[in-house]
Amino acid sequence: MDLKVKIGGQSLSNPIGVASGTYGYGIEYKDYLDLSIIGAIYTKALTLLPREGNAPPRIIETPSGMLNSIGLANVGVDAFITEKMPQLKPYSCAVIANIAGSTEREYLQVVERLEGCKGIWGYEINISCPNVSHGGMAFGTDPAVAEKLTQSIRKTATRPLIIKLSPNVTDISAIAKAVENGGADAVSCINTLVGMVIDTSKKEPVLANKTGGLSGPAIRPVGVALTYMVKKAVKIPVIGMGGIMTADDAVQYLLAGASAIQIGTANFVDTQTPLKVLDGIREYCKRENIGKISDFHQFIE
Amino acid sequence: MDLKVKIGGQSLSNPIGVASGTYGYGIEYKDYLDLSIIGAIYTKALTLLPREGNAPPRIIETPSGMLNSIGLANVGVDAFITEKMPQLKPYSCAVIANIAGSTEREYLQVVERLEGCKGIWGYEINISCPNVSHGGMAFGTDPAVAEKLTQSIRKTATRPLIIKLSPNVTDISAIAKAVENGGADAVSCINTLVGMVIDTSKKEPVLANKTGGLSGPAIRPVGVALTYMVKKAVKIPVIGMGGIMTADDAVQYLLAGASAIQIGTANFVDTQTPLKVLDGIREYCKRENIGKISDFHQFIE
Amino acid sequence: MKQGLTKILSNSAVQDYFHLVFKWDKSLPVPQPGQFLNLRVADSTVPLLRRPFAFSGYDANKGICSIIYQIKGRGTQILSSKKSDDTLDFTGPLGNTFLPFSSNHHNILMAGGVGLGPVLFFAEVLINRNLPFEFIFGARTKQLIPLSLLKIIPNLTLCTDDGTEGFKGTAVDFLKETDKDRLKRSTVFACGPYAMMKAAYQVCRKNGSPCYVSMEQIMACGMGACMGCVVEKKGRDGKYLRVCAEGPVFEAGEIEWT
Amino acid sequence: MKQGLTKILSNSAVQDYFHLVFKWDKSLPVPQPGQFLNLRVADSTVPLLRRPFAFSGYDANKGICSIIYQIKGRGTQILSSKKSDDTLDFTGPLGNTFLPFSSNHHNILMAGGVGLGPVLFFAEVLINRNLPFEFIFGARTKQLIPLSLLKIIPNLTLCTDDGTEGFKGTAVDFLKETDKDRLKRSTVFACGPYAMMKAAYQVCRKNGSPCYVSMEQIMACGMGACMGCVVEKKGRDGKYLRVCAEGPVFEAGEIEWT
Ligand SMILES: Cc1cc2nc3c(=O)[nH]c(=O)nc-3n(C[C@H](O)[C@H](O)[C@H](O)COP(=O)(O)OP(=O)(O)OC[C@H]3O[C@@H](n4cnc5c(N)ncnc54)[C@H](O)[C@@H]3O)c2cc1C
Ligand SMILES: Cc1cc2nc3c(=O)[nH]c(=O)nc-3n(C[C@H](O)[C@H](O)[C@H](O)COP(=O)(O)OP(=O)(O)OC[C@H]3O[C@@H](n4cnc5c(N)ncnc54)[C@H](O)[C@@H]3O)c2cc1C
Ligand SMILES: Cc1cc2nc3c(=O)[nH]c(=O)nc-3n(C[C@H](O)[C@H](O)[C@H](O)COP(=O)(O)O)c2cc1C
Ligand SMILES: Cc1cc2nc3c(=O)[nH]c(=O)nc-3n(C[C@H](O)[C@H](O)[C@H](O)COP(=O)(O)O)c2cc1C
Ligand code: FES
Ligand code: FES
Repeated sequence: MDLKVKIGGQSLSNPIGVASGTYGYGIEYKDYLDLSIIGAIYTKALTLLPREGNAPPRIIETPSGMLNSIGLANVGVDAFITEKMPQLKPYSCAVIANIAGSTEREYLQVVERLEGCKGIWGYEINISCPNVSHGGMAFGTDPAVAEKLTQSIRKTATRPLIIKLSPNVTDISAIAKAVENGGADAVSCINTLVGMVIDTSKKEPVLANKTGGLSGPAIRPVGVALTYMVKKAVKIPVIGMGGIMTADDAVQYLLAGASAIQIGTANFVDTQTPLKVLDGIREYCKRENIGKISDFHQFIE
Repeated sequence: MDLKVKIGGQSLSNPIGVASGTYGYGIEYKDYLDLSIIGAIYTKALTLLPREGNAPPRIIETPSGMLNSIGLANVGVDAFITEKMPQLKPYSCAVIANIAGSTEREYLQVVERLEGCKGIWGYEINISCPNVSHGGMAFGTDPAVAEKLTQSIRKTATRPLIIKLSPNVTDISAIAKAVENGGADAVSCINTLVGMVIDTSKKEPVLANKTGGLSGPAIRPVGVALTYMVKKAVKIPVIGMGGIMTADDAVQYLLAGASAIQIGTANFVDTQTPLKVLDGIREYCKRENIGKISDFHQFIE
Repeated sequence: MKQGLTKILSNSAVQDYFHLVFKWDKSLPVPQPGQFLNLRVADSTVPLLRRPFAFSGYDANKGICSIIYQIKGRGTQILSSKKSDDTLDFTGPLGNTFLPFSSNHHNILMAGGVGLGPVLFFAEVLINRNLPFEFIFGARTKQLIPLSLLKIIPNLTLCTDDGTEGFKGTAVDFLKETDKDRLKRSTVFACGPYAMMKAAYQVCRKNGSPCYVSMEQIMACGMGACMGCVVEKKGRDGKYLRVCAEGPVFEAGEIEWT
Repeated sequence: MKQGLTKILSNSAVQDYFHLVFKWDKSLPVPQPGQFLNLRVADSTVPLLRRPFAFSGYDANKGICSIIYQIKGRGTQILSSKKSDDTLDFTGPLGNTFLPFSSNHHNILMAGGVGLGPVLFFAEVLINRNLPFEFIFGARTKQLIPLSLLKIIPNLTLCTDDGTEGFKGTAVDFLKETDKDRLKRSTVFACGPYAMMKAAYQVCRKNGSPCYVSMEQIMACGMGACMGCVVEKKGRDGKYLRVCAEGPVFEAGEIEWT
């Protein structure tokens, strides 16, 4: 069977990705898993300048999920290029840079630097960041703003451009259509849901940042539903995620319309998840006589 | 300590409610729990005419949660008044009618009939229903539409009017403010999240309706976060819910700004939940020296 | 109907099945054949919901009840790990029953696979009342027949798909070969896979025999409150019946078979 | 560093603690005192994340390791129910270590409560290398002292808040009463409650003694990838250190104590 995934004229060797923020810069996992078996590694969000992130605690477990408020802590795009990328060279997995910014200009500057760096496969734009020029509402919550941002990045980006959608919106399909119009090659779906946990003995939120992003199996039904809705709205490939722990979970996303998937929180639980999911998808395809990824999309209307 | 909750000039004996759709018309639970200990029973959504609901399967378990696509199956407002209300008479709990409709007129007609029925404490308006006159977008997703609906109902409703907010929106605070302006006495927060589960061997969604509403502990962090945000946006009381299983969970909501809470999915798991939560809140208040519900709101900004 | 805790007396594997026996105090409502329990198998949120299981027997003197179940997923997996003296968290007895039945009719009881529990309980009640019946049990192959559970049945026909024991064919195949006159004078009570109950109903309808089936549907509350567990009602007019409240036992003609 | 499965040899209660001993094959990286494992305690999504525990000992000859833990919530509850021959799902060894340490300095090892594990392991290494040290263990009361775990320690001072055993007061109270000259020639290694480590650091700073502490923070990955487990770095300029990657052992002066 053919597990290749085409996005923006390029291809990934298989549909398995590891989600931004859960896989560092890839190399953190190199002793645990042969990184080359992964279709795509999505880096921790890169910003123009290094960021230290939010005050701790940054993490708390929730029923079948977790909240995080890392706050985009990262080494910055320049250190990524000089220190991290060389270490990824031995591996054949695609490296997709996840990019964050608080102004359009910042996004563009990060993309510009990355354009000069060899070995990067494409970009995934995190539009859940608060848009400082629009009063703090995220770029990803207004279709017009999302479309404009996509258009601008499109002009600079010569590599596949993936826009990562936030689930915290009324109409995710409208955002997906907007970024498709703006020139995106694919959309990723979904980022974390907003959430909060309160420590009732301290009478304060557990996370210093108060709210955080909910991920893990708890949100899988939401991810599958939104992937399904987004796929109905756009023609470009959809990359599905949210709570994938097993091959069966990944297959749900593929059947819902995803062309590729990402594994996030599950990497913390079992570092072998990407391999297990890949093997399991292969077995499923064999058993169900599925020859290529688009075959998954014929079953559910 | 004083557990009374004031809403719209009336009061509930305590902050414990049982959530719409999970408690039938109350009487289904009468052999299991003394209904009089409950602060408020929110009925299954009532519509003008009886509704049979969606095709089965209607339910599927998810990690720490469940999806339902009941489709507002209910006996209709008239049968509720003649057949169900008399059976609730022996109990001192407040009965709050949850109301659904696909047009403004339908909501109003249901409220009108209920106005003529003694023993009802108030109304909770489910604005997550698809608004047929607005192309199927829910009443609860557009602040202006939500405000107008609230205003109209306000004119007819002489009892406390609670608007139940959907979490599936970009800016729940905006909707909350709109319905406050429209004359709501309180808001309930949150209804279910959209979700889907796919049966990978059948290659079709498990629910006949494809998507359903996600409830249970999985969504608790979302409910707490949105309760916190809504409380910051409005002055009227907030009724919090989503995944409450224990008194500690309920206290999280109260600390986040809720004046009352509702228990939904947990009723299926343990019919004694309302009693246990009530007892647990009492103990917490004693231990933490909390004299009244509003005392909960001083800790978290 | 109530929610309570009781004590497990034994939980033993019988071929493909588990036979769970637990205390049932006299103070609790008397369970009827067809009725079920909704069990909370773990104090966790995974699994979250209770799992429904039909009573497979009740001994008022000993104050014990039982269920027969198979491992399907995590819930039944956890259930199978329970040991004697462990606590069982239940709501029930829930639902309606095979009773009342006509005592001057011939009763044919049919069970397929894990549908055995409620039919076995029904047989027990008929035996206690000295009412005659025949009992057909179908399984794929000899190894899957839980003989030790069936030993109380006087008039037992075993059917195996592969003919390794008794009649070669399904329980419904056997029903079809039953003397037509006798079938016409019979009422059929069936519990098993959907396809088996549907086929049994078709045979019965052709012969004008009443047919009762015990249906399954995924449940949340188990007590008629959530409207979750419906099956379609005969008539194709979009009406539904709740398995937990109007059922689980239905006159098969009430159901819109798909 | 790797993810693997190993076998539990024993998991026994010792006063308030559990002592879990498990196989550690020679093929696995040699664990160092201060390093920890991240354990998956159940094949479920509740608990979801791995739980970190410091090594409390390693015997290369026997090929065994151990941890000492206390029941805090569901994860440790489940861990405590494991039996010998059960499988242990780990990633590790993770993090840095108390080593290298100066061998011509006097070493004072301090442990409070469940911070015992890594300090005990460190003591074991010092004993094996024939290096002198003193060991201070603090507990609330006599009953909470896991004597059987401490019996390998030659130079042990026990402190109890209520004076029911040894020195009356906390381990830090005892440290304060240590001869100042000796303290000045000493390096202190501490693991225990935040307040204890902070107080130990303050005593050390006053005396110019180096102080190393083993920090805790809620973790997700345990391997430096998620940026979740940070503590604030000295300097109040919004810089953070990852406990799992830069730690868990820090020179106490690196930390911005709150
Ligand atoms: C009225 C009634 C009586 C039953 N009596 C028995 C019995 O006597 N013995 C027996 O072995 N089984 C019986 N069942 C089926 C039993 O409830 C399921 O096998 C069990 O819930 C599966 O739980 P699980 O966690 O192991 O599987 P899951 O992992 O939850 O699911 C495995 C399969 O079981 C189905 N299932 C899940 N939950 C339910 C549910 N609440 N109701 C029905 N199907 C479900 C799923 O759709 C799936 O196909 C009965 C069901 C009903 C509705
Ligand atoms: C590097 C390191 C080494 C540790 N070594 C030991 C040890 O040797 N012995 C021991 O008993 N404990 C040790 N801990 C603490 C141990 O990890 C927690 O007690 C355990 O995770 C609690 O899990 P739980 O499910 O029982 O509790 P939960 O119900 O998850 O939580 C109970 C309490 O523990 C805290 N906690 C939860 N998860 C973590 C986590 N991942 N890290 C730290 N705290 C957490 C929570 O905030 C809460 O206050 C160590 C922690 C770290 C970070
Ligand atoms: C600790 C953590 C950090 C994350 N950081 C980022 C990030 O920097 N950029 C981004 O686009 N998404 C980030 N995410 C979101 C994930 O990439 C993913 O969309 C989400 O976790 C859902 O997938 P999962 O349920 O498999 O984890 C982060 C998630 C986690 C858990
Ligand atoms: C089976 C089921 C049916 C529901 N029906 C309704 C309904 O008719 N009207 C309504 O406003 N909310 C309905 N809800 C939503 C609940 O009232 C509640 O908002 C939601 O379940 C979150 O709370 P929980 O996590 O405690 O269940 C339903 C929920 C469930 C699980
Ligand atoms: S399971 Fe709730 S109505 Fe049947
Ligand atoms: S736990 Fe992930 S970086 Fe430390």
